Amino acid sequence: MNKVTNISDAISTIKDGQTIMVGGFGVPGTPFMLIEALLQHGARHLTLIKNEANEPHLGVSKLIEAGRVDRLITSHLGLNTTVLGMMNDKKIEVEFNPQGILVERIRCGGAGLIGFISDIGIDTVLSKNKQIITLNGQKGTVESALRADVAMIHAAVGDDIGNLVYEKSARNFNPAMATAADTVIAEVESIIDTGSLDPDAIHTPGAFVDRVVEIRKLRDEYGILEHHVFT
Amino acid sequence: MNKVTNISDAISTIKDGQTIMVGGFGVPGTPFMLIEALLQHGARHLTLIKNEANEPHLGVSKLIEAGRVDRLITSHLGLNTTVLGMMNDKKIEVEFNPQGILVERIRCGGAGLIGFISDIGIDTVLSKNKQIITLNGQKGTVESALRADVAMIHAAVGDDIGNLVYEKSARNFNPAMATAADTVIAEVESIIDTGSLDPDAIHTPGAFVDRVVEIRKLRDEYGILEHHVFT
Amino acid sequence: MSNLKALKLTKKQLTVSNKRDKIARRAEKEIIAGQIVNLGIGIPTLILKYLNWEKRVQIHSENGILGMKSHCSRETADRNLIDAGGGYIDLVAGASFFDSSLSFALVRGGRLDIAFLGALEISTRGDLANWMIPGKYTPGIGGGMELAQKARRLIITTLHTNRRGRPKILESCNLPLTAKACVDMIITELAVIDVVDDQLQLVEIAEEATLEEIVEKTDAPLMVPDGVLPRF
Amino acid sequence: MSNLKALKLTKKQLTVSNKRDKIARRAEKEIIAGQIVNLGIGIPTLILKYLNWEKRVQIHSENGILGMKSHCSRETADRNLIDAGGGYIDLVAGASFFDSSLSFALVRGGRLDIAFLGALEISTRGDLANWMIPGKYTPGIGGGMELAQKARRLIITTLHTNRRGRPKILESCNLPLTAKACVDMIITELAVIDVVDDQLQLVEIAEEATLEEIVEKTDAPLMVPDGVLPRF
Repeated sequence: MNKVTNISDAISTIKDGQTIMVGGFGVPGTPFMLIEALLQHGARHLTLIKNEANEPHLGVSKLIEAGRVDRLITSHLGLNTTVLGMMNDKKIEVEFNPQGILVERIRCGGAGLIGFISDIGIDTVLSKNKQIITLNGQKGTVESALRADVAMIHAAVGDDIGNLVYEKSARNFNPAMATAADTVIAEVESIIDTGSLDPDAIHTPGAFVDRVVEIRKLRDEYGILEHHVFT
Repeated sequence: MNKVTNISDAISTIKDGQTIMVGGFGVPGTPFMLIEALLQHGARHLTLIKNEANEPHLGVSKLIEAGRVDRLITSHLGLNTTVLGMMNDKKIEVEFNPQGILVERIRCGGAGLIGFISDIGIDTVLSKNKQIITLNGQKGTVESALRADVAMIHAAVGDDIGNLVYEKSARNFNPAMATAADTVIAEVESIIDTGSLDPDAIHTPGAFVDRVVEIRKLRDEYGILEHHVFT
Repeated sequence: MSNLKALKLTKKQLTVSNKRDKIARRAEKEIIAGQIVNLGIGIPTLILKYLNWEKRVQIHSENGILGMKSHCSRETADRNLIDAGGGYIDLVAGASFFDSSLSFALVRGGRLDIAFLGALEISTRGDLANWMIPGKYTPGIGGGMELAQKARRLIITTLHTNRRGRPKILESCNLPLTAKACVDMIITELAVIDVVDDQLQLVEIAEEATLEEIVEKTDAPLMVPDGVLPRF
Repeated sequence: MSNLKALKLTKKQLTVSNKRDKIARRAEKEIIAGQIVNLGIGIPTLILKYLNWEKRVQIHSENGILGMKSHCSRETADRNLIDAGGGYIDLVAGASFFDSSLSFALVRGGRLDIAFLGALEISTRGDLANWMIPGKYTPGIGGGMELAQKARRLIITTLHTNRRGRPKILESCNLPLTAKACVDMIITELAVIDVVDDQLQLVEIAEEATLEEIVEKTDAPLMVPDGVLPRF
């Protein structure tokens, strides 16, 4: 059951109108190669689930700028004035979630649950239009699970049965998304022999991953963003 | 902020009537040394949360047999006829949860959430007396978060700020419980220099752990159970 | 858990043992290459004995293991490495460990391809009862409810009748359910039965069995297709 | 995020920079040895500059880091290692990485001892508004709502007035709230103010400030204790 495939096969099944989760928090953990392939592939009317929209002309922002995304479920767009502008111009529908609620909704979908109850935002505008219930005297909003047709994630190392290890702050949303989609596609910086990863140190067990693509050469996008060097 | 302490100090704050979570699934991951210390310490009327009750005269079964536990929240007691007998004789109150729901309730408490919604057991006797709600057309029971006053957990390796690494199937309930108690006490087989654990391979970050106790010599209970050798 | 009991039986009653082995051997053929499989205690665990590892199957254990291989000997037993039934195990290459929470996320999230479980009772529409006999046997559900309800395919491997010789396959279950309409296939020492559209469909007959015997020992309507059924 | 902007300001307006540094320096004193601390963008991140590392504090970043040390130079920047604000960072010994889900479990579960955040508005009873200006600035909430609502102690580090010179501390907030009654302390370039029992209590006055100035620039009732207040 070798899950390693080439990039065009990996994303060939993505269809117009699907919901796609994309890993990453800023540059680390963003699967730029898969995003680029999706841009070439041409699928439209997508719903995208990602922590943020990267920055203008980078990562998922390219998909959004190309008009491929109808709806974005995200946490914040503070670094992407382009997408914020498109949102204000109603060229894209944006649903904002508190960051921890966003990842928890994804995890909830991945864990085969229907939803969860949280008091985050209970006293704010975010609780509007949400079902509110009381449990053991605590009042909370009902948050629904999020799942996607496809998750595109990035890992440092993988093997041919889909075991994944993430590196440093590139882990972020990737492990939760790896559990929460019907088809999970992982790009990895290197593929190593199955059995050579420490079983205690594997972050995502292979059962969750459907396709593994090796990044032969890291695009420039994976590199350091000079404007984020603060000292 | 050195969290390493001796065993009697570690458990000295435990009081009658408290709720204690105990890690482990069978022998692996069960904190036998902390359990033994709690037995010596003498706290009574405890509520215990543990996957199972170990086996007769082993682990938490000792606490239960000594009459220290009023209530047990667990998943199954198939290997402990002694505790099953006490349950049938109404010497202890037992609340059974599906195993995955039990750990999810613990994780939910650890994640600062109020509860979650699941369809597990929806068509069974387990859904009796549970609040049922419908979300996006899916019907589920509302499961409440579980937290404890104290979690007693076992890890293979730890450092002085409480970072923990578990080994093999001894991980089980320990990471979830490490997040879900007001005071988290970890016994570890060895303490290593802070900074020598791989930051990508730490299972429980030190922020969750309050006290670390080193096991100087593994008691016999940690060893192989001959009657579980099946070949 | 009842593995131990099973082993004691092995020594005493060879006939039952042969039946159990026959069921396990047949059950193994349901596993497709690359699948993620969970084996309950009892007959399901026996499948390991017959597993063709060329299929690169990954065996899941609820206590946080993917890639268990088999029960191991005293010499190779690791105090930190047991399966959900309590037995010491060894691993295949590519195995991974995780916590109980992720372990059940895998099950409920739809990543478990097949669960093989035992049964006390199975109904025509695929209801399963396998966890309690009120007033007699109430050890708790463990992970069985989630396996039954959420595995993509649930195959029951069981002796056709219970210890008192009474049918386990019934028009409807009398015992408290593990899950409703969850069973996809039943494999016994006598027959292989599919659960399709709330009906039981006989698909294979054991070499040692007759159709009459199967019908007699099944307390539920059984659809029998025309023509000769395959033997196993 | 606005770190970048902050740095540009540094070069242009030294006065504001001095104020910000003063706030950060004072804020650092609130941190107790061994605490788990989250620093929002802007002034809160400046605290790193003044942090006494003998306290063995562990800095949490929402994107899954415990043990960040400081922003680092181009030479030591690692493409896989940024904080939640996007800046490249280095680590203290004992740092750990985890996923976003565990990162917010830490925050919501009560393991975050202090969060330092900025503010647009703060009310008498400790309400905080810091994430949106309807129609003008709606970039989404990020992790701020959970930090504000769930940190064991929330300290606001902010300039006393906004860019138009108007008070940020108000009787009640006009902007959409981040969280209700969440603020424990406010540190500005002019004053240190505790929020106690739905009241604002002045506890320290900046060396450069007068009580009159503070009262004038605060649009909410301020409890001033008898006697001489400490200066900072």
